[in-house]
Amino acid sequence: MLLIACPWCGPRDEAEFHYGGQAHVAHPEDPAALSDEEWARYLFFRDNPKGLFAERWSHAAGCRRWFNAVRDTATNEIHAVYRAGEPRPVIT
Amino acid sequence: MNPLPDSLPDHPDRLWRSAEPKRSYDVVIVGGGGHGLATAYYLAKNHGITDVAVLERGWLAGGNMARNTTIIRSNYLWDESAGIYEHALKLWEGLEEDLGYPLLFSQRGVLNLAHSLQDVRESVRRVNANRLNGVDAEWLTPEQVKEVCPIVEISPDVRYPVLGATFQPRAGIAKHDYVAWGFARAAADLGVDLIEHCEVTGLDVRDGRVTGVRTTRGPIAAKKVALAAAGHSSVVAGFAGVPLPLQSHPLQALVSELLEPVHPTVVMSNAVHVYVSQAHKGELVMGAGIDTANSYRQRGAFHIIERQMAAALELFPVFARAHVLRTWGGVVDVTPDASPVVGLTPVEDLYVNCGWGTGGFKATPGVGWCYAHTVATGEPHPLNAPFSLDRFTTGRLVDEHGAAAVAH
Amino acid sequence: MSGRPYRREGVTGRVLRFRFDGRDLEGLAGDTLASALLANGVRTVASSVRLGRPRGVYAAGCEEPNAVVQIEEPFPEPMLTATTVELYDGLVATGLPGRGRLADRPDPARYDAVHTHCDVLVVGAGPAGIAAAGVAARAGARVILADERPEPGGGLLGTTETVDGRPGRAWASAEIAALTALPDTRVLRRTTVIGHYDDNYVVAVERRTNHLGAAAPPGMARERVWRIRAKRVVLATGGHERFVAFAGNDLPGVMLAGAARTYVNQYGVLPGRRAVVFTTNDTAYAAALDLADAGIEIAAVADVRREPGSAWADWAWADRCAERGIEVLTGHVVTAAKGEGEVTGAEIAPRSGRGTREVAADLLLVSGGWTPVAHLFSQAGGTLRYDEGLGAFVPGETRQAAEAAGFAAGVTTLRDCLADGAEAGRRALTALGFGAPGVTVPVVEEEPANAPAEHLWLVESGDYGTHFVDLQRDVTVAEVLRATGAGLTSVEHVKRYTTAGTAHDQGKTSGLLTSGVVAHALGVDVAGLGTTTFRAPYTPVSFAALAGRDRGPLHDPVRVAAMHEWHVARGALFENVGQWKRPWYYPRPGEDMGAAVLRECAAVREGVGAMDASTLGKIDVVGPDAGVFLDRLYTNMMSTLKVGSIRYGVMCRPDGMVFDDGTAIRLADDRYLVTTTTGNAAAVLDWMEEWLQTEWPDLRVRCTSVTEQWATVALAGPRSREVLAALAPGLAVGNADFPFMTWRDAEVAGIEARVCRISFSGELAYEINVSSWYGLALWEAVMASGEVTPYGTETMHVLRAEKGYPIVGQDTDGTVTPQDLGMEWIVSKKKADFVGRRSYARADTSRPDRRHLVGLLPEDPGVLLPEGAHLVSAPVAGPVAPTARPTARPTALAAPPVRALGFVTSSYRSAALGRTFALALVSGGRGRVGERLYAPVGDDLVPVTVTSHVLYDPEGARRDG
Amino acid sequence: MTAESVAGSVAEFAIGRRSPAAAYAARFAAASAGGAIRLAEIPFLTHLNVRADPASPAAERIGAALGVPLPVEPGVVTEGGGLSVLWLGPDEWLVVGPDGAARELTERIRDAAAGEHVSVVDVSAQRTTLVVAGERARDVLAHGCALDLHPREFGPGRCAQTLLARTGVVLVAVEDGFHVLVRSSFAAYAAEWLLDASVEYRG
Repeated sequence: MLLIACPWCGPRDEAEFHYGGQAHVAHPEDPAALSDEEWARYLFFRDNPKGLFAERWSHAAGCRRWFNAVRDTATNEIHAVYRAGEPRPVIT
Repeated sequence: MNPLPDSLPDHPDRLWRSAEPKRSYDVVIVGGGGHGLATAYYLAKNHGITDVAVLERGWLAGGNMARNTTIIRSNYLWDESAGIYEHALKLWEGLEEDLGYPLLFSQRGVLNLAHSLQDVRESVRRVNANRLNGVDAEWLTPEQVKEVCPIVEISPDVRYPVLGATFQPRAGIAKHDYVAWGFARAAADLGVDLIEHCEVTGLDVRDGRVTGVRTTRGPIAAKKVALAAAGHSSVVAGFAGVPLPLQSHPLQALVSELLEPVHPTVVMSNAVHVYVSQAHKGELVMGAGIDTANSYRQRGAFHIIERQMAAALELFPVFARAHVLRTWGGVVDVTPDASPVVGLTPVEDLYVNCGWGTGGFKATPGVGWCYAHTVATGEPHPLNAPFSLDRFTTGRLVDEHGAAAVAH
Repeated sequence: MSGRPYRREGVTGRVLRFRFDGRDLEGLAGDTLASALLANGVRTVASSVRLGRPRGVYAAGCEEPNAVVQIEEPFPEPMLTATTVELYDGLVATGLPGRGRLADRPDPARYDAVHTHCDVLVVGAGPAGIAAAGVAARAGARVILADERPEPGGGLLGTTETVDGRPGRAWASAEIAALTALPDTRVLRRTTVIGHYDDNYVVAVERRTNHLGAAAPPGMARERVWRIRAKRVVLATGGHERFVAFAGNDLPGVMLAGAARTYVNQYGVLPGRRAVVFTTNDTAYAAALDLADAGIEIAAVADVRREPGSAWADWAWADRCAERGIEVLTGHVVTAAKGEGEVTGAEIAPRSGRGTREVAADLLLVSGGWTPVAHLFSQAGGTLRYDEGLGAFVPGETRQAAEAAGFAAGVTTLRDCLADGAEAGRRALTALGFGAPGVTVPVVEEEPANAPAEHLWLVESGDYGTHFVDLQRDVTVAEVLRATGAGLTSVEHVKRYTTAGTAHDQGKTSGLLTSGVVAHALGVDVAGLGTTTFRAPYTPVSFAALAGRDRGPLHDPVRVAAMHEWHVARGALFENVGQWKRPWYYPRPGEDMGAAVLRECAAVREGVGAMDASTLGKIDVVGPDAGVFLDRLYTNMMSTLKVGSIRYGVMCRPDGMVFDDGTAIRLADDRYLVTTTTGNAAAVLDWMEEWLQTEWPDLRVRCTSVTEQWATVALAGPRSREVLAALAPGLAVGNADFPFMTWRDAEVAGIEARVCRISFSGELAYEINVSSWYGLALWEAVMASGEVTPYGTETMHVLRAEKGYPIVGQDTDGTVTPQDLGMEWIVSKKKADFVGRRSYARADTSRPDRRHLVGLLPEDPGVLLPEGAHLVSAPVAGPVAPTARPTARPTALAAPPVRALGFVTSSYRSAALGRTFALALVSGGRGRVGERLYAPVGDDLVPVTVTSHVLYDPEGARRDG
Repeated sequence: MTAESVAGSVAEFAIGRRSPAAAYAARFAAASAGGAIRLAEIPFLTHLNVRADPASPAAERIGAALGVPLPVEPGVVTEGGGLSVLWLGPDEWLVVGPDGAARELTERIRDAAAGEHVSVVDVSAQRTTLVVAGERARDVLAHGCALDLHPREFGPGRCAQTLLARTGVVLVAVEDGFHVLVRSSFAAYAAEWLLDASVEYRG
């Protein structure tokens, strides 16, 4: 049970959140202009690194806001949380 | 007080000797789990390719092969899935003899419970699909479920009553370590090098063709490289710049202490995320749902175990005072359509076998057979051809999620 | 009294009666089952799992590898260690051969869970833990101190040491009393911390009534799971003593030295009369002296070290032994425990090997050194390092806000453990910003300085067949050697080969020993070999405790609508739809489901029926960009919908597959109310929020769930208009005034309502929405006429299927596009984009052989196809089963695999059609209308004809009444 | 059947509203008898869901119109004039008022919004309010609520959307305990759960 710091509500149990996978994957501006390969990449391919990962969470049982976190998938340590639309912070 | 019969057969006095890496091989298999070992075995046995190294970053078969709940079945919905899993099941049926190793393969049947009208529809659909594919499958009423497994609670008054179940009599369990070691010993006997504590840290790709691997024990040249790295497939394929449609998640399981026999079969309930069998020595072996967030931590969240226990006791009230002895987690690689990826990659001579999610163990001999064919011939075996990477571009998925939604 | 012979002089207490293996025995309050058995002279408690060898009590705590028992009364519980079962009146237990029995009746006990938070969690109420908790709690921190035993003190309980001038046990009790009095400190006894998870989420299990036996208050939770979120954790978990592998080291009468000391000091029990001590370190000397002082004759101490005192001028143990006339044999080992069924002597030999002698004894104490309990630290992600002095792995680094203290951290003396604990408490305070309080460390007596231990794993021999390394799994050195001989070099492999470390005790006494023996066999360093992984739980925990209260009626919430009680009172049967209970059908006396549904269907087609439709998801979508937003999510156009009108819509995922459907009601220029399927209500709201927040934050739209704000009665049938007119005299209900797919606000049965003219049956129909407070009132008003037939979801399903309306999740499965459903008309060609649009241009979504939704008519109108039945094409090759019936149709399938063309998604008896029918997804189905297909059902092949999926009133003539 | 006959039968029928936990009144009272814990339902309160840009002039005007500012600090409740405003999210509030105030309050807020993009939705019947009070209230909730309910962390004036056992709730700390705002369809579950969780604390 991770403790995830919602940017608004503060630290809450993981059970209150929905996971949203990789962050910063925008819906293509003009899907019709994409090749099948490019569209498949958007639909089905997401990064899956072992290490730092910028990912989306929604505080589903709380304020219902989507936000982003940088978490180390090898240790589950969350290095940063930031609001949707903000750039990914640099983790040193 | 009588001692229990020593029900487990002894392992043989000779297994394998961990090999030192050579400078080059015809085929390097990355990942010394069940799939990697089975692939090596069938490369040697079926295709006469014995200049093969299996590289394992830890101890052999110490990943998901050592962490699964050992369920074997082939009653999958889609023809493509039934094809490869049924091929595997047929191989399982002759595997002890083939490998000369006691695998404790026990065809005690698997029940998949239905708890809602929608579950019933999907279950009957699957039974019918299975029959057309020659997979043994039956639909059982709650009373018939009780006959197969008398401890299942079939009262209509529980929150999610058992409305019936599919039953595959030929399904069952095996002992995972025995399976892995059986393949390992047989492969080693055919000349395959099993190299432990050898982590792959890079793939050498020249002009679109893979030429070798870099490891913590030095570079190894290879004519062909076959990935079988399960939860770590994304990481390894990433060394060659090959993206895979995978997400890695922890999956937990647990065992109880040894108990007198109470559970003669295998019961799975997707609706409440429980699967349970009683292993040969008497311990209850149970699997839980996966953690939703990506992680390579071989450890799941505790609340998932608590939920699993609540669901398990709804189905099996007699388990109340059994004890959880040990919990553990594996890392499973899951694809968008819950079906594996087995085949070629955009990099020549680099092959991929991944995305088995929670279903990898049961496929072990089948995928080893087909993947070996794919690697040996450079062409997908007909049974794994539908599981190409290409399907994500065409949209021709093999969607084993079934209907996820509860609607109307 | 039967217990007296092995009870220390002067020990008294309340007498408790119990039964073990059929013998009626007595013990004293404060006993464990193990101490009571020892006090009764019971040596053999259980037998071993594979070899059937007799086994006795080996330890005094949760690390016990041998004395595994089954509780029979008051309620069967398998596989408890006698050393952790507190004795109570009426306990009935039996020894187990390593395998327990489950009860065959339901467990009546209650189990629960509780969340709690603290600044500092201290695990273990031994000297280090009490010191740590004391420092933190007195500085005002919120502290939890959890300990697995009924009494605080940890290792102090088993010794005669003093702290601050008081016996250790008394000091611990007084400290705990003082801490308990602090407002924000909680001391949890009988509470085992079983798991240490990420972010200092720590799980403990408290045993609350077990020790009370029949006196347990009814209704009190028997076990409680504590879900603790701690800012800092101090792991003062102490250590476990190891034994040494020598011949017959499993015989009853062989016991860990520290355990024997505990039995003597804590329980006043004499585990034997005459003891031999076999040790690799100094700690066993204290045990020997305490036993001697309790009247047990110490026949000899065999110390593997050649001259422990030589390098240590102040090594006082030899003198103390000499004072009591105890012979110390340095440089000696016990080569074998002697005896048939139990220890009658020990074979002692110098390490040189010459001069073996046998010493008579009924007790053989063994100490192979102590292993810090690093389980939780390791679980928490901490690394372990090998400590040469201890010959064991001790906590190293961790990323979590946790640290080990006391012996768990590798600190050995009482004085140092107290100081280390206090320091750990101080460090925790500092980290939490409490400042740096002064720390007073309790005063202890001088202890003799310790000589270095020698790390001996096994006594060498020609035959290792009874040199046990894992007592509970009956694993001997011989088997470890067989594993290494087979080529295995990893401890994990050896564990799996031999099963060492996998038993009930999870290798607490055997884990390191196994590593040591493997290292010995391979000729490598145990430091480099490592141990197997520590996994939760630290000690076994009952399934029921983890399930807690989420059982029976509380297993998963039951969601009900406002009219639920009415449905229950009228004998409705219910269908689970997600968490909702929906009325399935309302059988009248004597009716089965088929009859009830036919009657309900006929009522709607011919008269008027009402259904509780409250469970549909409802979302208010508000804002100037609401239309644009809905255009992007639905496949069809919503922005062009007029205020006052309603439109059906389908929502797809980006992959183009149908995700949900429902209606959009335009309430105002900037306001829609959209409905979703019952099961997808939350998912659709989440979906909307996800797009708005993460993709289209520029859109001025806000979504609010109103699912339960409204209760909804669907009124359907040709006579629905007159019923509505009567209920809503102020509402113009004529077709022109209130056309199809529009809505009106009105008073219905005196209740403010929004009435929508929509139909899911093809009949004239209305959905009346009121505040859910009035849902029951509205429903009762509708029913009050006695003319309206209540109908359930099954009838709704039949009626919609007759019209070919799909149900998402039943007629779709995540692989179906709107086009597959025959709904090209709902996929906008005008819109530049909507979610899923791009996917229709992929190769697979334009295949002509995709599965289409079609109707099926079984050729025999009385045959009902099972939902899920598959469809195959025309006659098949292969042997045709003999059949008595004169029929030309095929009756058998070809040998598998047989290609399926599709399957039945919905199948019903239709009152309106006077026959059965089905909907199916069939490959290229729309091109097969009129074609005969076959459904294999059981051993039969049922011929069916493919039709349009719209079977009833295809012209739509009935919707206007 | 004629329209008149239907109307006639409706007239005989008493129109009444019913709160989601109405069936639990007696069991709540019995559970509260010991004094250590008090369970009750407060039915029919007005609940308005208000969504607006917190930094907008409209938000300020709405606060002024209500006589209670829309709290901008997460988890805070503002109170005044018989109303309380609960922070639900950075642009979302729940305005709680007395029974029957929905229409008037909605208009007041819409007027204050004056054409700016503000969403006001009457959700009075979407949730009901359960009282969990008394000295053991915290202990009862701790069985299913993972929040730290220590008075220093979650005292009067605080609110949170969170989980209680297996249902979502809006939890509000009040002087002698808590208000648990639960979705109407989950009210029976929440009531059963609270009755069960309070078994050891009924004193």
